[in-house]
Amino acid sequence: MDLNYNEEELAFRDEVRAFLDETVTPELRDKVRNGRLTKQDMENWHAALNARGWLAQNWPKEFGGAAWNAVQRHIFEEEAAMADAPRIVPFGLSMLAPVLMKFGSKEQQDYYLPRILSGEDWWCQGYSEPGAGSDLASLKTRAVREGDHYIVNGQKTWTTLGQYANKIFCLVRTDPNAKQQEGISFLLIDMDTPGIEVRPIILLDGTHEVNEVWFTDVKVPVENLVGEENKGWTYAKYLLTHERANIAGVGFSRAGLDAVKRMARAEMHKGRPLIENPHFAARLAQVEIDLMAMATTNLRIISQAAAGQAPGVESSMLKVKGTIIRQEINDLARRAAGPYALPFPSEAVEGANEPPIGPDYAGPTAAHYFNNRKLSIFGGSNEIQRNIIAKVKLGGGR
Amino acid sequence: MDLNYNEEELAFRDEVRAFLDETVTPELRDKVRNGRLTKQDMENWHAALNARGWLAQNWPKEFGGAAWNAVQRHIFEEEAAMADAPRIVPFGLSMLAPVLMKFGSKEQQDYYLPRILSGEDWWCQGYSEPGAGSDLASLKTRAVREGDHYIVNGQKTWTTLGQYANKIFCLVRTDPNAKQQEGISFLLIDMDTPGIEVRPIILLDGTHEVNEVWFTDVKVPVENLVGEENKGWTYAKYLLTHERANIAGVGFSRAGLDAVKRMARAEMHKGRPLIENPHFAARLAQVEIDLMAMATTNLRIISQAAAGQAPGVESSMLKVKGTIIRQEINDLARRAAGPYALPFPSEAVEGANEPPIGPDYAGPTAAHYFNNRKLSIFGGSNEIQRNIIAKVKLGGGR
Amino acid sequence: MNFELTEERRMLQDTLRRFLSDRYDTATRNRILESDEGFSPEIWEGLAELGVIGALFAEDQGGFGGAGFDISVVFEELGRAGVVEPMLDTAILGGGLLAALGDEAQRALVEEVIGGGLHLALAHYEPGSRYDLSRVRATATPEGGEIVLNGAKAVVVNAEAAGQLIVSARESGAADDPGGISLFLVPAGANGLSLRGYPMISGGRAAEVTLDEVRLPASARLGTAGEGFEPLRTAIARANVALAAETLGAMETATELTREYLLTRQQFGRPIGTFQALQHRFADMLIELEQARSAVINAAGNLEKSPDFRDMQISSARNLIGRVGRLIAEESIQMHGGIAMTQEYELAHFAKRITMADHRFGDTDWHLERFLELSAA
Amino acid sequence: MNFELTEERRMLQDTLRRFLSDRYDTATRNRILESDEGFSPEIWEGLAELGVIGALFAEDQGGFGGAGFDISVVFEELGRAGVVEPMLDTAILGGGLLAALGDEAQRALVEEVIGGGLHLALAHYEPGSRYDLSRVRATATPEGGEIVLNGAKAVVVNAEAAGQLIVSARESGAADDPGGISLFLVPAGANGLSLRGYPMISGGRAAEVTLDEVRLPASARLGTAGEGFEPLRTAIARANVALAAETLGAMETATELTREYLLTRQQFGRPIGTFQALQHRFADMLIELEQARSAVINAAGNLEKSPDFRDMQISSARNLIGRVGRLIAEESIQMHGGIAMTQEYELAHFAKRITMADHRFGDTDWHLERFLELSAA
Repeated sequence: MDLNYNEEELAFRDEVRAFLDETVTPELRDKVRNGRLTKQDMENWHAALNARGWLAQNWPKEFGGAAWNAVQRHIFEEEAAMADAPRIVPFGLSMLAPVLMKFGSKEQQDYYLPRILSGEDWWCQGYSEPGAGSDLASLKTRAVREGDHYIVNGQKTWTTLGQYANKIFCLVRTDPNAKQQEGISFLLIDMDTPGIEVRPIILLDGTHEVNEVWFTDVKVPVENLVGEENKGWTYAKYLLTHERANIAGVGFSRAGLDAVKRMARAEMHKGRPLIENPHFAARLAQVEIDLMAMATTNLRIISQAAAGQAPGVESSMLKVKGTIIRQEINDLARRAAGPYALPFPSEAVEGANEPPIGPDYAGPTAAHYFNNRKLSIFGGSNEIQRNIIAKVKLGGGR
Repeated sequence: MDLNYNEEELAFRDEVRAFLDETVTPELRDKVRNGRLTKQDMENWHAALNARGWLAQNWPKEFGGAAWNAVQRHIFEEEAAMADAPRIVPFGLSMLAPVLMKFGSKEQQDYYLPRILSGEDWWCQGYSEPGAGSDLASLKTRAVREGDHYIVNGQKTWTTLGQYANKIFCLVRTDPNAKQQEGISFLLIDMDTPGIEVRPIILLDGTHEVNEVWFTDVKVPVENLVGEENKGWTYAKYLLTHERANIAGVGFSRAGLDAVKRMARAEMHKGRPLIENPHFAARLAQVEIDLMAMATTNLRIISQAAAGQAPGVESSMLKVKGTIIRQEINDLARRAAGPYALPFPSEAVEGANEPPIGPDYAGPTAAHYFNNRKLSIFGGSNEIQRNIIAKVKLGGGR
Repeated sequence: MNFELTEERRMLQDTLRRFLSDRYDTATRNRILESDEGFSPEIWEGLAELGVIGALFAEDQGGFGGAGFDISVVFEELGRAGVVEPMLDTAILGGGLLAALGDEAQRALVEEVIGGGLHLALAHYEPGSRYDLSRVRATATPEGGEIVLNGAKAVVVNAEAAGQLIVSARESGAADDPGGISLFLVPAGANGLSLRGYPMISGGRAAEVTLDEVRLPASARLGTAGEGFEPLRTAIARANVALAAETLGAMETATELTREYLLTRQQFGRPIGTFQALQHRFADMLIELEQARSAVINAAGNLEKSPDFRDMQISSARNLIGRVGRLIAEESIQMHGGIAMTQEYELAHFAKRITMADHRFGDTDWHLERFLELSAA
Repeated sequence: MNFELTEERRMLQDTLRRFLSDRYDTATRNRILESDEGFSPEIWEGLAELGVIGALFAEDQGGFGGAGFDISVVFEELGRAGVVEPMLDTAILGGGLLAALGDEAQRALVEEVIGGGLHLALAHYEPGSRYDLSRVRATATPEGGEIVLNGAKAVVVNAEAAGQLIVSARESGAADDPGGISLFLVPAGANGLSLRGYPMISGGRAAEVTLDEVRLPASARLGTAGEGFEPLRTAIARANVALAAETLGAMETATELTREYLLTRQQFGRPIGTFQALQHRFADMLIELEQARSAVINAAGNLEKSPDFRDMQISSARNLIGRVGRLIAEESIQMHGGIAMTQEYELAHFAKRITMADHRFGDTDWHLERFLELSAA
């Protein structure tokens, strides 16, 4: 056993750090911290990574990917989070692309994959439906074959950044008489096809990051079907395993913990920095201790993955513990901000030329706290993860 | 609303305090604290209360009871716990007696009730069976009518203080073909009937407080049947509602909290009393705060009961919260004891003439901690209580 | 011992509950939340007409209540309905201080408050003071016959709507001394008084207040010079009871919304309320909700006791409600799933009210520490 | 980065697991628990023959291991089997100090330890010192060419079986000074040494040790006069890794017993493991068990780092394992129900081992505080 990175890994980390140092400007970092990235910011980040050859980290080289191993991906994710770099928008790169590579036609691969790299296409995800929740396979959006088109009707929801996307990959029901998980197909759809309407969902922190997407008699050419008709559930599940990369969010938690510490050093409580208050310090230390252990759990699983073992129930464990830790850090941040967690200034009040209300770190804390309640709900709720764990560990009989 | 006792209640409390002051000697108090009461101690306490007319607190006056209302009973229970008085052994007095008063024959009432008061009979409970657990109605002990006797075969378990008892009240199956909760009868049995064997169960803290009771062709006269044959489940449920008196255990928690504070004032941590350590103090304060609230919840329910409203799901809530609080206090006590929680001296090492190992308060803490894990298991586990709460609050549809 | 509400309070509760259930539905509240004022003058008028404001003042102050249980009854109802109108700031903090300390002229304003015609705000906490009640760096300096105020006040709730601000400033002593703090009545629009207003994340509005050579007549002083601390402490104690009760009410609604959702929402072919894991967690929510109810009773019922005992009970309640509030807000959201993440669905509002209550007058940890100080004494 | 055990350690693990699963069943353990010695000399001999003791010492000390991961592999297995034999006290504490500090004659004893022929005990903590490592009030006074020890030592585990006790005593400094503490090798039966032995609640035996004018030759001193603190700190660090790993092993068994019980125990006509509320709680146990495993890896893997960094990692692990241990011990008992309350069923033993580990070398809170001190530095 050796808990330390080897020389090669250390060298790679230094490369990553140098890149981040150069690319993540203080302005960009502040936007990330305050959750105020624009579409342009995200596109710029995408382009910068692409220019460096680091955009498609998990793609094989033949498709223009970096073909990093699990440890390299982990190092990048952790360093990027610690540097408050933007997240890479994953829908095309890490979710659709693996499906196309494995199940798509040569034509689909040749057409779509380069456009993902170049940023020409911004993909969004058409999985969830209202009323389906964690029961994804109960989806109702219908696609009926008419000649060389499918006619799609129905509604998707929780479509992240759908307002920026020009493409959507969708699960649709092509055989309404089949059992629930059969009769589903996987379609690629242009967002500017007539009959598609994107309606914003405003989240409880006032942000617009998810959408409803409505389909009314939307004509989709049959060549936009991925793989075989009615086999979409297989592709969907394959995609979901890729959704789970970086599920533990160790880097985000470390960055969050650092932010809380900065705040707690600045905030004064009874004439001493809040970080010296034993009650606050105790909660902070416990989550830091939990994170130290989870970081090692994460590395253990990553090193198994690097050795070719597929992570099983461990992903579910990391999801649950990772979200608990991140949400606890969000809670500590909100508390550290004190009364200045209350203001909810609009851009109008606190614009580019206006100073923030209270200390600059305080403003986003409550919004982040509320927004990140999603972590334990979306992407397979923590209840679903516990079901999976129990099924694997208790389901097998003796 | 008025959170304070009225004058009458205060006067009653003073009376109770005076009695306890006089009756609970320092030797008796130490035995209670260390969990070393003998059968004789329990009988003496019983006799002292009976002499004062305070033994059968919830019995109506016509049966020789004190006929206290809910507030009076609460005051006594709380004061007795705070004074480290022995508990009243409840099996005859508070469990069997109400059943006899409501469902027993005149002959049974006239014969058994005075013997309970006098202490001539020590009753134990034949409810639980191995394998039944929280599913009480699945009991298997059989009673077959033969002439003017029942022949009883089977096994009971978790029979508290059965080693001291000369009588046992039993749930037995008299109709094996009836549905689970039907076909059960309620029998009164002499412990010295041939065919009864009591086997000790040693608990994880080394104590002998519960037993298995085995029945092999035990002959029980039919006049020992309470009420009607096959109606025993009704009586059993009625008895269980009485088991729930003082379910919150506020007095025990207060006494336990005081004990932890005494310990934490004596124990030194880095040159200061442990009670000044902010981490320990924070946990102590939180459980004290929880207890302050639960004491009021308890009084609210008691005052509803005194006004004639039957407590419903509130008993289950008090059971769950009450046991969580008591167990947390046990945990704090164990921690306060530090390394001296480890010794597990037998009477031989630490006898009447030998000083204790370490501070006198430390010895029983770990044993109490382990023993009181039972609080959330016995008497309807906390899981069963949560089922009950959910059933009442979610079961009704809209 | 008696846990029954008096007839008068029960009537007040019923009337207020009916009014709010008629007039304060989700659509109305969402409109109010997005309004420029941050509250509804019509609703305010309605509350005044119902006597809700009067119930928060004693008879000799022109009201017909004012005790701990009057406050808890009113605020529990406001909390149940998710009301964002600044009752706490105008009536409890501002009105309470005016009624307790005012001379005859100042006390006349209380009548206006009760009638619904005047809003107030307490400008006391400062940037950097967090929740420390005695940390006042704003200064009050005599100049000629006048008093000149200088300083900055943080997150002054309802400042923009207030016709008068009650401003604390130091006449003597070091920055943390309880002694030397005075209170002044500063009319809106006074020279040198400037506000930078903003909405709050859980509804309502507040402002950063700057005092730059604000000149007041000596008659603007409220109560005795340098002795503002104890009255402030009492006002904050009453505000804590109000906030605790409001949070209790909001938790009741969050729990009830969750109950309804568990009964109606289907997943995997059955209502999610039939899943035992959720049932048990819901049972825990109900248990803790009863704990919170008892904590409010303890705080309200001891509001008229000696200051240290009173504040010990209050900190006990706020600590418990802080912990229970987090549980109930988070579990309610989690059991609802995605729908709870949307602005539109009303649970979001209640979760925010519950959570952000923890940022006024001391958070959960702050009250734990305060409890420790006061219970050790 | 590499999380694979070396071939040697994997073999050690396999051999030890097989030995214990053959030789240390519940009946055997219960017999040992009730024996007068509190451990089994036969088992001890078997462990020595297997090389388990040798694995805890470095090659230059006569062993073939001694690193953090050697300790964690051995103790995890001992914990899994609920072993009560005093490996921690004889080999890690006693043997570790002898090997680190001993002169040639003293180090010769290590060979005896490795061979299984000698037991040791560390008599360091004192009545009233709780877990404070530098609080030593026992004194060592030179008299003629001899050293005279006086004082009292608390809860000295394995004292009765030990052929030699390693006793800490102060040669200079105040009661809490790290400086001035020396270590001495005191043979069992020395004049003035008296033991009051007793069993411990989680198995094994300890004693209160009194030193009344115990006269030793100067050669009995272990290491440099007055400089015992840092070696003690290292020995306790190694003991903490051992204890953490042992607790991890015990938690694995408690979890596995619970898993089996959930699958087999029927209630209301079905296995209780089909009840979702228990499923989810069991899932949480598994998640936390993995956390504990990682904490042990962190502690063991950093055992050879600088003292402050090492101890920060160790306190992190002990704090986490204290919290997880409580969860797993309590949840295992609760999910089992009544059966877990009996002495006879083996879960009781594992629950006690897990819980009472919190009473050696600092409890959960103590390590939290220590982590805060060391991570702030």
